[in-house]
Amino acid sequence: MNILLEIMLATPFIGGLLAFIGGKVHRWVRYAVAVTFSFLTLIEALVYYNATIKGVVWGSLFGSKLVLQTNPISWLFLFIVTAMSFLIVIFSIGDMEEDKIKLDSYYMQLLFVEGAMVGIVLAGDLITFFMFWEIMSWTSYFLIIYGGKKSVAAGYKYIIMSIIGAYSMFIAIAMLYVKAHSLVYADVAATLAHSSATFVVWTVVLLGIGFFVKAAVMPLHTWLPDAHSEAPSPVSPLLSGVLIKMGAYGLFIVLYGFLSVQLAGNIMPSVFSTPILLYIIQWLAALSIVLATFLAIMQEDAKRLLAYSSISQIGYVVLGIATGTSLGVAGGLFHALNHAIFKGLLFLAVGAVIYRTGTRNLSDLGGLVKKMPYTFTALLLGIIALAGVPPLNGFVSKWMIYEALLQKKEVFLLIMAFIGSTGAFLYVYRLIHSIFLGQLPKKYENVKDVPILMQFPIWVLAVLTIVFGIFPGLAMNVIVKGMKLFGFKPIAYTLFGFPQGTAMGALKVINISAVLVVAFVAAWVLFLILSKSRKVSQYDNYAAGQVVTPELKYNYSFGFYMSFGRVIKSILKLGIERIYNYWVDAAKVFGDYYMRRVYTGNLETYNSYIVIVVTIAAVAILLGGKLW
Amino acid sequence: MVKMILIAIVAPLLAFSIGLSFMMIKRKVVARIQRRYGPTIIQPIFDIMKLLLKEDNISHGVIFSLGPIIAIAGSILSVFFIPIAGLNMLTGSGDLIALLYIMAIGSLGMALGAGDSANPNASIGISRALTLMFGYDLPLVIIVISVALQYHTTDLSAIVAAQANGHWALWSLPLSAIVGFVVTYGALGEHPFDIITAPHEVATGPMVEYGGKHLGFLMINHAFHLYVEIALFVDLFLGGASNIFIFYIKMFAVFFIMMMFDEVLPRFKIDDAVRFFWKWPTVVALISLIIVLVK
Amino acid sequence: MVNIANPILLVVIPLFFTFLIALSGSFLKSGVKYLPVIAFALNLVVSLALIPEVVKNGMVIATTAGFKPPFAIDMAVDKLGLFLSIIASLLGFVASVYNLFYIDEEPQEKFHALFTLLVAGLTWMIITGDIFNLFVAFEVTSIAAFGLVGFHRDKGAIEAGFKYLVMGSIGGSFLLIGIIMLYAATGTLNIVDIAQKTSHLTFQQKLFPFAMIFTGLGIEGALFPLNAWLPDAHPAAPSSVSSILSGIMTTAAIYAIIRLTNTIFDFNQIYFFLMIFALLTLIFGEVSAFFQKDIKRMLAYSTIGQTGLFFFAFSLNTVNGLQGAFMQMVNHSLSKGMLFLVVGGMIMQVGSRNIDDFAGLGRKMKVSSFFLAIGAFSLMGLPPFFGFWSKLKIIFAALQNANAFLVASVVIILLMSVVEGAYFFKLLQVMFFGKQEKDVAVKEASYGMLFSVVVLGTVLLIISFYPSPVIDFMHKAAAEIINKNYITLALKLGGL
Amino acid sequence: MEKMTEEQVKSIANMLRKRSLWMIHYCTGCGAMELPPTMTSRYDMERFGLAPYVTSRQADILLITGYLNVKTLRRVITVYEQMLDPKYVIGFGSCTLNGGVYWDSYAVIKQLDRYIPADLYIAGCMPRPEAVISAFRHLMELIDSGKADGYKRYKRNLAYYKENQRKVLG
Amino acid sequence: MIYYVGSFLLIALGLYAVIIKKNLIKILIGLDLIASGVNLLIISIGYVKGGTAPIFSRAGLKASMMVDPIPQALTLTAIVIDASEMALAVAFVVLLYKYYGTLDIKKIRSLKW
Repeated sequence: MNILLEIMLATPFIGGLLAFIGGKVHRWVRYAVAVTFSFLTLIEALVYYNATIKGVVWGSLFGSKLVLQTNPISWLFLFIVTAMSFLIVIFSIGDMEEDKIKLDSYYMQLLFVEGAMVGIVLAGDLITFFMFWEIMSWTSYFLIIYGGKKSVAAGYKYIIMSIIGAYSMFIAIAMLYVKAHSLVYADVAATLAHSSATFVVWTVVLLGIGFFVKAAVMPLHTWLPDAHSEAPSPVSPLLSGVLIKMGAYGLFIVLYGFLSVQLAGNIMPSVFSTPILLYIIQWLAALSIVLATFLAIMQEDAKRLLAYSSISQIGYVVLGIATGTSLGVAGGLFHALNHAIFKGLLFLAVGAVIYRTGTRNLSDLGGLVKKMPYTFTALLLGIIALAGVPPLNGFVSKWMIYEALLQKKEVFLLIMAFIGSTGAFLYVYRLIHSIFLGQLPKKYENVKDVPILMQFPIWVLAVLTIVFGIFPGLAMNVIVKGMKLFGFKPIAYTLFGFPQGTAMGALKVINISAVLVVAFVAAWVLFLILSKSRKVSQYDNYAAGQVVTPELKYNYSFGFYMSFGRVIKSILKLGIERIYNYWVDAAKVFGDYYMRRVYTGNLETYNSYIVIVVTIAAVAILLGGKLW
Repeated sequence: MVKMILIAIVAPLLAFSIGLSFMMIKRKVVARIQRRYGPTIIQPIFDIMKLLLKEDNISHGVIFSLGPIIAIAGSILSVFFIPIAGLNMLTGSGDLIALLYIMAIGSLGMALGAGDSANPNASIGISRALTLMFGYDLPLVIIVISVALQYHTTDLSAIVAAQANGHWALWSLPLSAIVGFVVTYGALGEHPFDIITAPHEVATGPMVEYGGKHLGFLMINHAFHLYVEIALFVDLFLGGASNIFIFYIKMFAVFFIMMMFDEVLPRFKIDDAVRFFWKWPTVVALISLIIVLVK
Repeated sequence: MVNIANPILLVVIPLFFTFLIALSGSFLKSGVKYLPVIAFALNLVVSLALIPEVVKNGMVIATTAGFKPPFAIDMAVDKLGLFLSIIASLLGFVASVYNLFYIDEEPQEKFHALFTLLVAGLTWMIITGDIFNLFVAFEVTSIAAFGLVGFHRDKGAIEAGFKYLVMGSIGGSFLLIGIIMLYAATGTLNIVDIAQKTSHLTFQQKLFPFAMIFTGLGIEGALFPLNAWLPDAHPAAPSSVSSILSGIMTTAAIYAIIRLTNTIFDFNQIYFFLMIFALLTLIFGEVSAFFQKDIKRMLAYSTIGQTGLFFFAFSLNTVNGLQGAFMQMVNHSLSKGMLFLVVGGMIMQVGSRNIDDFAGLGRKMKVSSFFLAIGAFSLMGLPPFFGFWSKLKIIFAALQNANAFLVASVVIILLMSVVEGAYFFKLLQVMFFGKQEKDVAVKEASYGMLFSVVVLGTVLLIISFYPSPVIDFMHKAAAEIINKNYITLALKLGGL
Repeated sequence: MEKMTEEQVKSIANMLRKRSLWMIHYCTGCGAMELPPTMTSRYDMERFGLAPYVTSRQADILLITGYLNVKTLRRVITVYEQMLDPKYVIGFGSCTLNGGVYWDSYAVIKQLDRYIPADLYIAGCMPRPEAVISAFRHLMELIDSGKADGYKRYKRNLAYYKENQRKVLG
Repeated sequence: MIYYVGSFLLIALGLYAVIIKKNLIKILIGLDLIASGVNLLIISIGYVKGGTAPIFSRAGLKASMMVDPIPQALTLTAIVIDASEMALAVAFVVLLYKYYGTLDIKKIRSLKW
């Protein structure tokens, strides 16, 4: 049984190599191999449902054991990784066309990223974790830059920020290694339990920077909008749905696997009964919720909009995880799952639209609901889930986070979380409106819905939004069981929601949805009784008597929230990215300047360097080996 | 079981009739404020019936038709989560926070349908509606949080119960109540926040392409909407009621005061409306919230 | 049966072939190019044959001319020397195979003679047990390198060669001064013998020769600010030569510094200064590399940076640090050697050294660019390549007894790694995803050239995926050096 | 029985329709001047359930307030066709009857009824608000008795109307 | 002692020439001066005042009176190396003059940064 853990880790890597080799034979061999191996990984992952395995040693390095493990929390993320990867592989077959771009290594990279993420989730020690973390970074970099010319710059930004984040983690890991000489999670936890507060804080902060870069929490998010929007359509959901969750997973492991709320509370002051470190994380998360929402509202590019939305939603995940209460952490973890589902769905659906229309500029699209009804319906479910409207899944997890914050009386964070959710209405509506509603441009009159290979993953995810929305207990089974292992008090839950007492109110999603369905049916019946309506063309439209012709663009989609933009102008001006760019430019100028002063190309200068060194040495000798 | 079904049928009808009665009264009262005679008291019924009985209806597509239906379904759904007169209905299945989002279902459906009408006026109207919603949501959530913290629960029926015997939140949280009153204007799209439908600018906004039975449905939905928003205010701040008449009286009082201001106010520009909501109501609500926190 | 496990052969064989090439050039004509291949194949066999001996005894010592040390010149191969000499032989072999297809310029016999001499000198420098021999090997290497850098005889090559020559000969003079001061103080030239006699010397007496030797070797070993010749010379040289220069020469020079510092000059005060040198080298190398448009120049600056990195690890003066330094040396030699070979093939196809002209090569020269990516990843220290393990070790070692300065240095190292990532990824993205504007007919490099690349790449991949033998070996080697086992072993085996 | 019920439904519907007439706020000529007093406090047409509405989809009455030139006619036809059945047209002022003072203008159409079916005309230049209200009352009676069937005529004689429209509009 | 001072003066002079002089040939002369200084240094280390050549076959010669032979061997080696280096350098200078038409080191800086 335990050997399967290593097999599972190896499966995607082997599959990737085989897909690469098989692709030389025929492209369908490549597809078959990729689908088979990603499906195998999914099956292997499902085997470990609710299992807890500790310490499968698979090697050792520098005296620290390399360990694999799994527990329900890992399983949750494992499920996200493997299921999403499987669906994305299927979608890729439909979406990535061989004749447009060369795909020699695309599936290899895809499976490698999957394998790396499986490795991260299964890692039982920090070296394994870090190793797979880095592998994930560079393999996903190659996936991002499959998206064409612009994506290269985006990928560059991504990989540089990833490396910075990873090295920040690296320092923390090295500090821990030096202190404990073992990086197995349990040993790390034991070490931190007996360390000074400064050490703990530094460790957590340095690790946290790494996770925050990947999870795109606000001051470190600047790679995400570019990378997510420029990446090829099937890669964006992988990045947004799965990859950034690794940051959340890492944060969870660090905060509750290594530290614990009690421990953190012992060594640092508390605010609102939260250790100050967690409180700061909460604020960062809340800021990214609000600011990213504002930015998402102002986007004109469908994928960029979704990318900013990802920042905002991952803010909820981090906010939930950082609350430190059972309800909040469970909500955060659940939201990670939900966000993977609905954001994956949205990116795939938008990918389907891009596949058919070739553009993701919102103001160029419109009216596609008549042409792509299935994609529309799926995307509708996705945005409802994203906006946190019952009865779909996004609502339940957000509700849990709100209640947890309310219980802790962290009202300002709660207000920000609420605002982000209301703002989500704005941008999701903008998305669906500009793509599917409004006037259909003439050039898209012959657009069809996407092929079944692309429909399938979209609809699987769409069904999952409903399933996890109405039956949150399914996910809670795993989460609550896993959290018990991390020392959390289990929360009470039912299959359909949460009874009174868990939070400050009760929730039973099945009732909401049942009443909604009944009310809907009643209204619909009334509607049908009345005289039938006749379908009119989109050009038969009120325009104060003006005759609308296809040549006339009679649509409102550019600058949809321009008036709102005026309200938040001062906030939009802040521009974290500009600050970064400023410093990078300054560093470049400085580097160039000194280089021109040092490597002048003049031999005399070079020779004088030798003399300077010798002189310094002579001075050192005269001073008896001391320069100061 | 029978009682449940009975409630399930009666509650929406009750809500509708209350809402409708407000619509009736409003037409008349507004006319009187404007020194007019005004229509007959049951004029809204004529309007709705006429619209429903139109011989010809147009549709721009399935979503266009679904819009009003989802809107009504969402409104009916929210009716069940607002306790009236001792009837708690579904408050055990979804608390105050859930209610805030349940109330959004109808708007979302409406927005979808309006969007499908392929008319830029509708799009502008929706854009304004959502922007305004973003605007008033900030003070709204703050006051909701204040009330929830005041009574240590988010269960609306518990909040109502805690306000029994005249211990209204209006007395304990007067600032929040004032803000809640202002927010209700925004939520109902009344003056000065009727920027969404502003007929002279965007030709009734989202409803621009709706006519016939669709428009009739939207008017029905408006009745529900009136009921939901005002009933929520009454439940939050005026302690609900033990029987339906007192509840109606309280609602009527709120609505009447609203109308008094309503018709004499001009219209905000949309960004000014947001700025307004994010300025004074937010500040006042925050003060109230801090008072609750400190207490 | 001749015992081929004799370190002297490592020097003698290539030297012999050097003369053979020079002599036979006139009548063998183009056939002369096969001679270096034979020489280094033999060398490789010899160095591999040394492995069991070294593993068994810890060291192999061979003496010349029938005298006993310290009067005779001796060759001492311990674990580290063995490893480096294997790499030197391997790189020499691979590069000479590469030369078969790469060098078509006349005079061929002079190139091959100098090339063989270069590698011979480097091997000599690594395995010698005598400091004057070190100087001679240094000068042999240098002169061969001067000639090879100027081999193309175009404007840039001549200028680079001249600058290198001036700086190199100044360096040689300083090295000689240092050696002679040591001789003056101890009266012997054998390293082990000196090591035993330096104990009574005062710190300043030791410091003076050290400073001179450090300056001399530092010029060759690309330590800032003595490395100004390097970014000129490496690009100017033919790529196979750059590969040797970058892969082995800096490593060998740093090896010599490590060997002498740890064996002869037994002082702790100096390491702090060395660390500053190392960090400066690192910073200036990496940052300058970032601004380069010329790919070989970029790689040359990168070499400076890498040197700084492993010199830093050495200057930690702990077993772990030294182990990290050795691992990084191995990584650097293999990766950078491979990169220069790959790039050489690409330059041949593209006809330009400008990075922008490399656009789209990833699709046309798949094998080459694949190995270039691997080499770059290994240098950046991305897992699962060997560079990751060495960087991990270096950082772990640096934080072992962390003080504020070390933590700051770690931050600098990692920052510079980011810069390194920045320029390597820039290169990769241009190669794999850039659009070629010029319409150049680009083919894959010839199989012979690919062979060399693939051999190095495979070795790199093998040690990447099975790092533990190398890591353990390096740990032992580092422990031996720190614990001065070199002296005890040499004494036991008659190295004195 | 079935027929009876249908009749009854129709009469109820007509009763409802006449109590709630929504007028599109589309002003073509100078006659629109007379509408503000009709709407506001002095005469308050809301008494009869009349209200100005904005879009063609929502309205029941199309009030042609004054002369129509060729350019406007195109818009008026579009608006009329966009309105939902049942819909009514009132020609307002002499211009809609015979061109009024513009009887010899090449750009003004003389007789509204040739292009869209008018249920009712209000004579006068200008008709007073009293006359307007009287016309509305009259229209209500027509609706109640089922005689206001302009929209049916339009459908029946569509070819005729289209032909006339085409002649003018080209 | 005078030898030491002399040799270091030579080295310093050579360094001065290498750094300050613009002419390539003068730089080479500087290099040669350094080399000579080093050679002088080596010789002077082995020098014993009043000593003789270290020829063991001559009888009655005390070891302490002999000049140390090793430095002399070293010097020979060093001279050979210097000579070959200088030859190479002169070849370079010839080629440089061909390409740049000047011997001014300030003008020969096409490789930089």
